[in-house]
Amino acid sequence: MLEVTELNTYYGYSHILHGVSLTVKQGEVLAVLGRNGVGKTTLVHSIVSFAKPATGRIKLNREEITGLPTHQIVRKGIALVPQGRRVFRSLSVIENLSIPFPCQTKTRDNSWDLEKTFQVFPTLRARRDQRAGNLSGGEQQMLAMARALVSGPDVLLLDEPSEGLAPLIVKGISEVIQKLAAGGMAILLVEQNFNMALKTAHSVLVMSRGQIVHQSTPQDLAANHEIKARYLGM
Amino acid sequence: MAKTVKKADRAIMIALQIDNVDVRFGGLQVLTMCRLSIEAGEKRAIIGPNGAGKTTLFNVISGIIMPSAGKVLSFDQDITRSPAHVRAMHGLARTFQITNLFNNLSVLENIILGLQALTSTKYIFYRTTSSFTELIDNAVSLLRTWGLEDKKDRPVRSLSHGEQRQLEIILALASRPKILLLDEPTQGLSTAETALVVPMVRSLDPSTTVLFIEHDMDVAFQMADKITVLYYGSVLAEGTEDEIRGNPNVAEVYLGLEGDNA
Amino acid sequence: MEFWIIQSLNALSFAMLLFLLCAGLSLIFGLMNILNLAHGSCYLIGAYVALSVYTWSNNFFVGLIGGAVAAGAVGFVLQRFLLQRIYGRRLLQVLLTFGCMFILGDVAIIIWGADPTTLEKPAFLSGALDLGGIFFPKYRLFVIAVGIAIGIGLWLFQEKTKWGAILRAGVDDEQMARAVGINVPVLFTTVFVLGAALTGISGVLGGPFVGVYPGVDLDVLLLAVVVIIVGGLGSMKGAFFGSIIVASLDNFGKALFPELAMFTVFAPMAIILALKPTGLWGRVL
Amino acid sequence: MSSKTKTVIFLFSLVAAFALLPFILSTYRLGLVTSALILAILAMSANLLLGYLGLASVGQAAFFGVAAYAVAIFTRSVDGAAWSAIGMGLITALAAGVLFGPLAIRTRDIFFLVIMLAFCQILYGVAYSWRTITGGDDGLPGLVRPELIAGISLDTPLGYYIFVVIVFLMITGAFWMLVNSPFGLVLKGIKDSEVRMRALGYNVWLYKYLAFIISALIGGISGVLHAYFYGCPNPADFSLIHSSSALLMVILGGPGTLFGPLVGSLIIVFVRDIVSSITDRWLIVLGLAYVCTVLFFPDGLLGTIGKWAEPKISEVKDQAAASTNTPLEAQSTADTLLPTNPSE
Amino acid sequence: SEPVKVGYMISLSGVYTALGVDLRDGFNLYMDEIGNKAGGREIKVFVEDKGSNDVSRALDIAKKLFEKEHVDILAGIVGTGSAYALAEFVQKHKIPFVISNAGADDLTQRKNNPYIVRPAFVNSGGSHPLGEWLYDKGYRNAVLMGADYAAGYEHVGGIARTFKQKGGKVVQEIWPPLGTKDYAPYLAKIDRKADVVMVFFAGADALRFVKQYADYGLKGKVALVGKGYLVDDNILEKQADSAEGIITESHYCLLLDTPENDKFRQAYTKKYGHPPTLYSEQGYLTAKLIADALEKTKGEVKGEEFVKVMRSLELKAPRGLVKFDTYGGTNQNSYIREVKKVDGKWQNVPIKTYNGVSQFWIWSPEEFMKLPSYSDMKGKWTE
Ligand SMILES: Nc1ncnc2c1ncn2[C@@H]1O[C@H](COP(=O)(O)OP(=O)(O)OP(=O)(O)O)[C@@H](O)[C@H]1O
Ligand SMILES: Nc1ncnc2c1ncn2[C@@H]1O[C@H](COP(=O)(O)OP(=O)(O)OP(=O)(O)O)[C@@H](O)[C@H]1O
Ligand SMILES: [Mg+2]
Ligand SMILES: [Mg+2]
Repeated sequence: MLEVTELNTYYGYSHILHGVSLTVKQGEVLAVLGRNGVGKTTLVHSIVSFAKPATGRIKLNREEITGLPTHQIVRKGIALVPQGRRVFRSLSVIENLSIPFPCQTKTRDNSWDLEKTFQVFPTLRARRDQRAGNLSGGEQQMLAMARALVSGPDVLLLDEPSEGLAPLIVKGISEVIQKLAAGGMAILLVEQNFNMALKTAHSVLVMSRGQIVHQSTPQDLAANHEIKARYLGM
Repeated sequence: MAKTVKKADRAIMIALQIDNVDVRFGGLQVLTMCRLSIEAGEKRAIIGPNGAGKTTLFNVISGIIMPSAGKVLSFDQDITRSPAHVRAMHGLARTFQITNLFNNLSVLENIILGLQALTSTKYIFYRTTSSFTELIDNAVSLLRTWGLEDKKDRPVRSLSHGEQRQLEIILALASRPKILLLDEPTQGLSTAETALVVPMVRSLDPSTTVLFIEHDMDVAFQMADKITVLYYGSVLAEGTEDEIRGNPNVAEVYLGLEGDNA
Repeated sequence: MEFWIIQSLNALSFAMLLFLLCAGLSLIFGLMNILNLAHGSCYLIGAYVALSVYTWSNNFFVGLIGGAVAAGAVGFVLQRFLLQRIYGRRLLQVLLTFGCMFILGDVAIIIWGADPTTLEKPAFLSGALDLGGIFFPKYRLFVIAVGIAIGIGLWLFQEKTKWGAILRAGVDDEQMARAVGINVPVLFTTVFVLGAALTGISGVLGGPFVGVYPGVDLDVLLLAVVVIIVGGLGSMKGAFFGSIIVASLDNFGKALFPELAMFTVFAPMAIILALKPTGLWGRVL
Repeated sequence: MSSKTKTVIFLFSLVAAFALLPFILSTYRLGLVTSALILAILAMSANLLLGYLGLASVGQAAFFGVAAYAVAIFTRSVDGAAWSAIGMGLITALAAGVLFGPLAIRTRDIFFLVIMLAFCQILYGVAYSWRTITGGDDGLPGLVRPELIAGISLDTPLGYYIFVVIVFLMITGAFWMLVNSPFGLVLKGIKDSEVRMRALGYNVWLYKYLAFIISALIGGISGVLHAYFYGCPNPADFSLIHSSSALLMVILGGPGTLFGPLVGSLIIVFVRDIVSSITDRWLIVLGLAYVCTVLFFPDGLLGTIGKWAEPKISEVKDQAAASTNTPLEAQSTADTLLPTNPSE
Repeated sequence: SEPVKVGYMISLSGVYTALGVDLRDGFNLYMDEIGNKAGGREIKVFVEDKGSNDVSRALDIAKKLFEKEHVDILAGIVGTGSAYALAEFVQKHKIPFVISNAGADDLTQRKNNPYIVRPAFVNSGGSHPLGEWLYDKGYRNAVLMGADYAAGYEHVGGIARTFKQKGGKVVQEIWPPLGTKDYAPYLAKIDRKADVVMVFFAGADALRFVKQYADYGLKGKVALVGKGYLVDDNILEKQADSAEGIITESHYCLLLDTPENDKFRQAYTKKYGHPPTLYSEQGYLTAKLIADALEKTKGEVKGEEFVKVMRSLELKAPRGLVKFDTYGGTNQNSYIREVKKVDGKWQNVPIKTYNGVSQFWIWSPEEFMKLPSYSDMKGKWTE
């Protein structure tokens, strides 16, 4: 569903991504792990065109989307939960959820509505009319996820969604992700929380210095102490 | 699982006491009759679901929010109404959940601001900062301790997320506080970087009182002597690691049913 | 009694005039966080063009449309080619729009000359209406009505439609707004043009009242800024009630304490700001 | 520090340039430089607030005008006391700062801008309507430059130029010291994050207040010089155009730089002079100058030149700033009208 | 030989722009007529924008003209603040100073200056005959109303003084600030006992005031009279109906039927495509005064001497015969005019002429200057 080939991205003169390729299939959760600053966020940003890749191609449902402006990419069926939440601070919770542009996806029935969202995140219902900027850190994270879901995307990009969340909620989110995948969504999950990633993903990538250095099933990674020590500092 | 050297010969002093504090935002009651008492030198973790009021509690303690009822005492002194900077002068320092540094200043300048906060140099306007060699040396050596010396002239905004989180903590430590509040110190740090924070806190002067919020249970249990669980603005449970792990309420509202820490 | 009725009506009509003058500024500021100092220039250009069109067509309402279109066009150029390059940099926006005010003011002098002038009100609105012994100019009643109508319309637009939220989202985090599928540049240009056109309309409606002359741009800008500051930035409600407060203080101040006339606008504003540093109905920015 | 040696070298060449100017410039041009220097001092007072506290003031003329009037009024009522008249001017400016400060520093960004504007307008009103003291719209013409030290008259263009240069250099020196002192560092810290400063133990209010008063004093010095230069304080000294031009000079030169205000004021004064003799519609050219500054030198002339000097680092910095979580956050010194403090 | 250099400083930006443009055009018209030559010397004119209210800028420009261009004569000036400041400047540097517009009384009265000559008007000068005329027309109870600054006090005060002297009464004084946008609160206050409102407003203020006066139904109920600026020729067309019947006094009148005025009007209209205003005429006369004086001195300009020569001239101006007193002020005609429709166009039609009116009216200069100044009289007229 999402296909990234040979991506090279620069910030000014620094070469961040070195030929990254990956594929996320329908119904699959692909986790990306790696230490701080290896380029995980940059990868996500390159996909949604926040950062412009110098070379490489990105395809969504076999359609080339490389270089399109962000809002068009998003409307074609990608949603982003960014690192650091980035909810619209001055808007109320309900407003945050009302503005995303519905994705024009043809692949499956993925209609989301507020009701469904509130079922997953009941706290948000209680905070409906509160200014998002005044939400607690964790509530903001939930809102960021909810905001991504309401547009009904084919592909969901999650950049450290468990950051700052209580264990119970992390667990909840992990379940939600699995459910979404089961419903046919393709999910790219960037995580620091090793356990959560392993539990959630079907397949795991490890990044180091802008390159993919390891790809395997979660179980294999869990058993691979060399990779864990070398690239994840565990 | 005692992790500190016991200071049995020291008379027990209460570093921080929260007395029935209420905070409300409009119609929303965020803290309700919240009580907490922390001994000097104690390392205390605050955990609790998102939105429980942990950060708000920190804001009350550090003077950023005034409670609508209740009292905050520090070493028997009532500081409920003192402005933030006065509390800091009393030896209270904090970090922020969302990184809050001086982005356009260099790393060194950030530290200097932390160091001189409690000295009288901060009002001097007839000498250049760079002429205070002792101050600079202190700042540099502090950075050296934390392995950031080579970044000292970089503007803070060019540091990586992890380094900024580290600086956030160093800044709070610079003034040698008696009471240190850390709001999710490891949030956003990778496993490797998190591993640096725990010893850093444990190696503080044992008389420093540390109060921290944490969602990573491994970290919380490693760093804390005692843990308080906040739930909907009041204290749900308080105790040692084993007591908390064994508490079914905590397991239900916070840890999740198995209560494991993987 | 008659004194109070007349003065209240005066205050109300001046209030609605102020509201018309500041609505465009408030819209652009409230939704896009841009302080458009060329606001007065939109007024000026709108009024002058309307005057030319009106003279040519002999129809007030055709003039009105002409003024709105012209001011909107100014807004388009300003936003699309200049402001968009310095997105989010407040101080630069101030400098840039201030510079544009100089340029447009002088261009207007070149085109329309420097004589003070005014728009003729449509015939059916001239003269006074007899309200049970009290004579009150019809045009002022018209301005009151239009002001209230525009106020309600804008309030609905900003608070009750998704538009307001979308715009504020774009202001909060432009990049994220794009990431939820909003075409931010087009959106911003549209709103800016709308705000400018609204200001142009105010130039046409206010024209018979305030007049058009070199320097009116700065006069209008100052009044509008005072009003939206008193009312609180970014809220239509603030702009509306701010207008009423400023106009009432000004009107009754001048009527009752004429020696203080120079201070009836700015002194209350300073006091209000000192008491409530974000204005009366201000959104926390 | 290399930037320090650079500053010192620059300062020396500046002094040398000032010493040379009287030999190469005509009396008229020298007068222009004098008035640019006076405006530069006013711009410096705005720069202290803008460049180091992030507060944009379009009301610096309040202190400027108040001092100018005080000098003239004092000179009229008590004669032959030049030093005390100057002292009176400065005290009045200081008093205005002390008085307005508590009100003004409660507000921030755009509100600060406007409350300062309001002060200015109120003083304009006072100057305009209190005829018996201020001369109303005609102002107080007839202020003659004093003989400050026996035998040295300031009444010649050269004499006054030298006097202004000396004052300017003294203030520049003091300003440099101030912004490089611990006090100055605190101001920069406040500009970046007020909440953090408070949490660290700084009395933010007090610092802002002190900075405001210092800025008032510097504005007052400029006002005194202005009063003697033209000899005629008048309500236009409080005008919006006047105060905003001080702000514009700062932005033009580069906020938060030591010599930005000087560069800005020299440019504006000379551009205005040259263009206004070429065309009547010189405001168009001035406006274009603003627009071009914004488009091509967004960090002010000095700021932008500083960037050219070190292109690589700046590019990285820019990118880093652009990628932070708050893209609206100030990306450079020129944007700090709205310091976005994540005040949780 | 070297040309005579004249610095002509007028307002081409800010609120006085309209005046400045007309002053310039009138001045240039005369210079064209004489081919920029007089007294055997070429005249070189430096036209500079001095801004509108900014005294410092005016001084900057004066310095520029004097120090850089080395002008022999300074002329122009719209606002009185600049004029006072420049009065000191010209005295210090001994330059003849021809004021084309600024009308403050004291420039040629209490603060007169041997370098000044003012071929324009004195604020209160033309007001004096108007006050008498109004009393003679049967008005008895007056409301004074004017922009709240020195010019307002002088223009209106002049009318009030002679009106009161004859036996009229002032029942109310109202002084709205300059640039008032909405006169409604003041209009609503006008004492209905009054039979006449004596006003001074100019420019955009006048435009607004006259329209709002009519809007509030006062037109035709309480007579509106004032100084000519109220219904200046450049705004009268816009005021249209609302100005009907307004009586004003001015030192110039477009409709004057004299050979000088006909010639001037025709030449001006031909050159600029629209009829002149009183400012155009003032600019024209400024140029004529300088040129005639040069003729007389054979092109020699020597500070105070030259001013003396200018003051001694009798000029046949479009506005009528203009002479000067020893203070540099004018003796000139004063026209009472009424707004009427002539050939489908609104015009100020002269209805009465006072010849050779002195700025001191019936008083001797000493007597007059001993009377309280009009600025001091503000607020005391009802006593
Ligand atoms: N805008 C930028 N300009 C320059 N360098 C940048 C920029 N953004 C990121 N970098 C650098 O690029 C590298 C990769 O950054 P990225 O944000 O992708 O890391 P990450 O893997 O997401 O790390 P984390 O786990 O801390 O979020 C880092 O070294 C960072 O310093
Ligand atoms: N200024 C405010 N206005 C209104 N509500 C607020 C404000 N600040 C916080 N809240 C609400 O108060 C509650 C407690 O917030 P707080 O930030 O203390 O939570 P927290 O325990 O730190 O949560 P987290 O672990 O997610 O950071 C939240 O529900 C939040 O939405
Ligand atoms: Mg990242
Ligand atoms: Mg929190």
